[in-house]
Amino acid sequence: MSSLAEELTHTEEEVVADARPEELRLLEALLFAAGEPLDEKTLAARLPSGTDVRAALRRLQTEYAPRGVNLVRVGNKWTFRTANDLAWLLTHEAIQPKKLSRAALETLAIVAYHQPVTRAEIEEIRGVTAAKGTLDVLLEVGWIRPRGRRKAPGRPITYATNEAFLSHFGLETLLDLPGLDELKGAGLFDGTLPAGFSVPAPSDDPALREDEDPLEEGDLDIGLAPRPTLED
Amino acid sequence: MSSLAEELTHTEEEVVADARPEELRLLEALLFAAGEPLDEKTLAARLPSGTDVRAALRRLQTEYAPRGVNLVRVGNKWTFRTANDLAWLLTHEAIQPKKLSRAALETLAIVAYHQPVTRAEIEEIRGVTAAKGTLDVLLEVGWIRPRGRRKAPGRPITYATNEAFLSHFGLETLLDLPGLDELKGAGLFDGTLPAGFSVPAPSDDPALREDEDPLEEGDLDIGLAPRPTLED
Amino acid sequence: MTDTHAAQTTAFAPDPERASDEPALIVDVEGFEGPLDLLLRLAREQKVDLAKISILALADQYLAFIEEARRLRLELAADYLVMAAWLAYLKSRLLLPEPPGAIGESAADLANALALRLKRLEAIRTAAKRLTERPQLGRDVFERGEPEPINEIKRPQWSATLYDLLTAYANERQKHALARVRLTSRKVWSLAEARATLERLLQMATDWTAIDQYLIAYVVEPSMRSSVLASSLAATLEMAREGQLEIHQDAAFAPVYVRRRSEPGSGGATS
Repeated sequence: MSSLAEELTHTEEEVVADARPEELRLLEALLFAAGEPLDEKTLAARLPSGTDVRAALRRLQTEYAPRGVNLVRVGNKWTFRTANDLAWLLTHEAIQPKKLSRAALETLAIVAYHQPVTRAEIEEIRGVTAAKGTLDVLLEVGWIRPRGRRKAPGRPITYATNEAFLSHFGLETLLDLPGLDELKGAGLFDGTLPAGFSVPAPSDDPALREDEDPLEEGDLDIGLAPRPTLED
Repeated sequence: MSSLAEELTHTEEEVVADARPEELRLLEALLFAAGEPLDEKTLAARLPSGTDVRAALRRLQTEYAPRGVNLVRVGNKWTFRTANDLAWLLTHEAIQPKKLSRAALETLAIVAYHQPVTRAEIEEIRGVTAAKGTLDVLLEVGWIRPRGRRKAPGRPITYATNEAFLSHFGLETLLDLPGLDELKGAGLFDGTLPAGFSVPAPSDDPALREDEDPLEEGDLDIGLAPRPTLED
Repeated sequence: MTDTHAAQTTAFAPDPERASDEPALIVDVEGFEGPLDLLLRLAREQKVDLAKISILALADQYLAFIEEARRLRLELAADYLVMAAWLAYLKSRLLLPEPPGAIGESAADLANALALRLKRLEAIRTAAKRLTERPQLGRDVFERGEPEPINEIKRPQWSATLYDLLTAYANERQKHALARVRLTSRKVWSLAEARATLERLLQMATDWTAIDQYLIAYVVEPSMRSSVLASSLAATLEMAREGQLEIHQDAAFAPVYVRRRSEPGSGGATS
């Protein structure tokens, strides 16, 4: 077998698979079995003396470059890693069925009917003051979105439902949400409602209301916001 | 990529890098990344649908055969391993193996070559009546498993090797057990053994033999048993 | 260390005169993995092919070994002693001519069976040896030292039906529709406010007027209604007592009518 250095100076045509130097086999075995990246000194100590480790590493790197596993340098150490473009392959999505808590469901329903609605307004309707956690859950689930800020002291954020919400509940538009009469008809209200009780008819109109300002830059970064990927 | 890279990925099949199917990249990435052997079903689930996994595995196996890392089959699973001839290189990676007593090793061999086999049959072959301890050792090491009950007085448990055994000794199947042909050829499994004991070949076919009953509930709780992660 | 190290004794029990504190010398037999192993060892000492071994000679050697062990008061496991008994029997069978018309296996059959057992044990030992000579995982061949685990991303799939949603909404609204009356009634319309309002209103109305009409015109928030009614009624009664206005109600729970009293002092309340 010709020396590695010589071989690398040869034209490519002369290199055939059978002539693959033994040190490449050794190197790949060492790097494969190692529990951590190895530096050239360590590799040199384990390989037969006289091996041009640097040249062998370069050649191995070139060999593996088009493969699903690449030889990469991390600091001054070397290791095999899955090719960057295949990271998706090592990701496995497991569907985990989950039920919304009752509080989240109630809050979602209020956002749906009363949108655009602020957290304080939700709390007023629900009569509890813990809407933040459930709003965060709903933002994460990806069924609601912050849509503006109310022109009011504190400029609270207004929330609305989104496309994913409509899609999940099989609604074409928010107008498909049943009104009071339909809810009564479905037996969901038992008839002892106070006079003047009403159920709002929410609108899909994305235009901000008169009492709303647009969201400001940064509003979507404060953890209130859904992951951009969840909303599609 | 330079033509050098193409050159280096040549195999005896005259495949150039550009023509190397993407599924080989995916396969090698999956198998390299995994810490344990993967079965074809698992691989198929991660690869583009319609991929001929078996063919791709065979091709990858051929590609890697001359290398320092080989693709090997263990039972019905596949994994990359360092080449058999490179043990000398990797001594620093070697872990102190569990030292099996001669009795345990002999018992293991009897289970491997005669499976499915009962404790009484093991004792008969070894000529000693204390196989329980060594069976317990082997169960603990995790190379054998109880697999059924012999349809015979006392309904003794039958033992077989498992996938960890194949994996540890680098066997594709039980038919790769060394010297199996000679043992069979010598007729040593015939004649003096109880009826139903002489078998054409050891088999880990999960289907129970005619003279076996399934294990019962509770059989796996008696401390003898490995976790019920039986073969799949 | 071995399977055979059991401190049992059987028919070949040690000399009863042996002192009980005398240690059992079991060292010599510990090297053997049972009587078959011992037989194999002895056979190997004959340095002949197992197929050609003389079972008779082997039996003699085995029995001699056991005799020696007993003489030395070595404690032997039952397995060895059972084998000794069997070999003694076999030996006697082999030495005596077969009785004519004997049933069962001949002595030669028994000897062959023993030879076969020895061969089988030998074969399994060879197999065990070859098995351990194979490249073993973690000793000779190695898995990936630094596996890259599959990232399991648990994507929650939320299950909620439109019915769940509507039920939650209706329950919530219904519950608080009632609760709110209590809640907001605490936001009372004070008597002073009620009185000031009434005084202003009564400037405008000289004829009998249902109190509700004034108030509904003034108080748009429906939830305040009961508070407004209560406070204004109290204010009305107070003002009537002071002689500023007159009150008229046709029946209990019927609308309450009030009017400014034109002549102070002559008013009365009907209720």
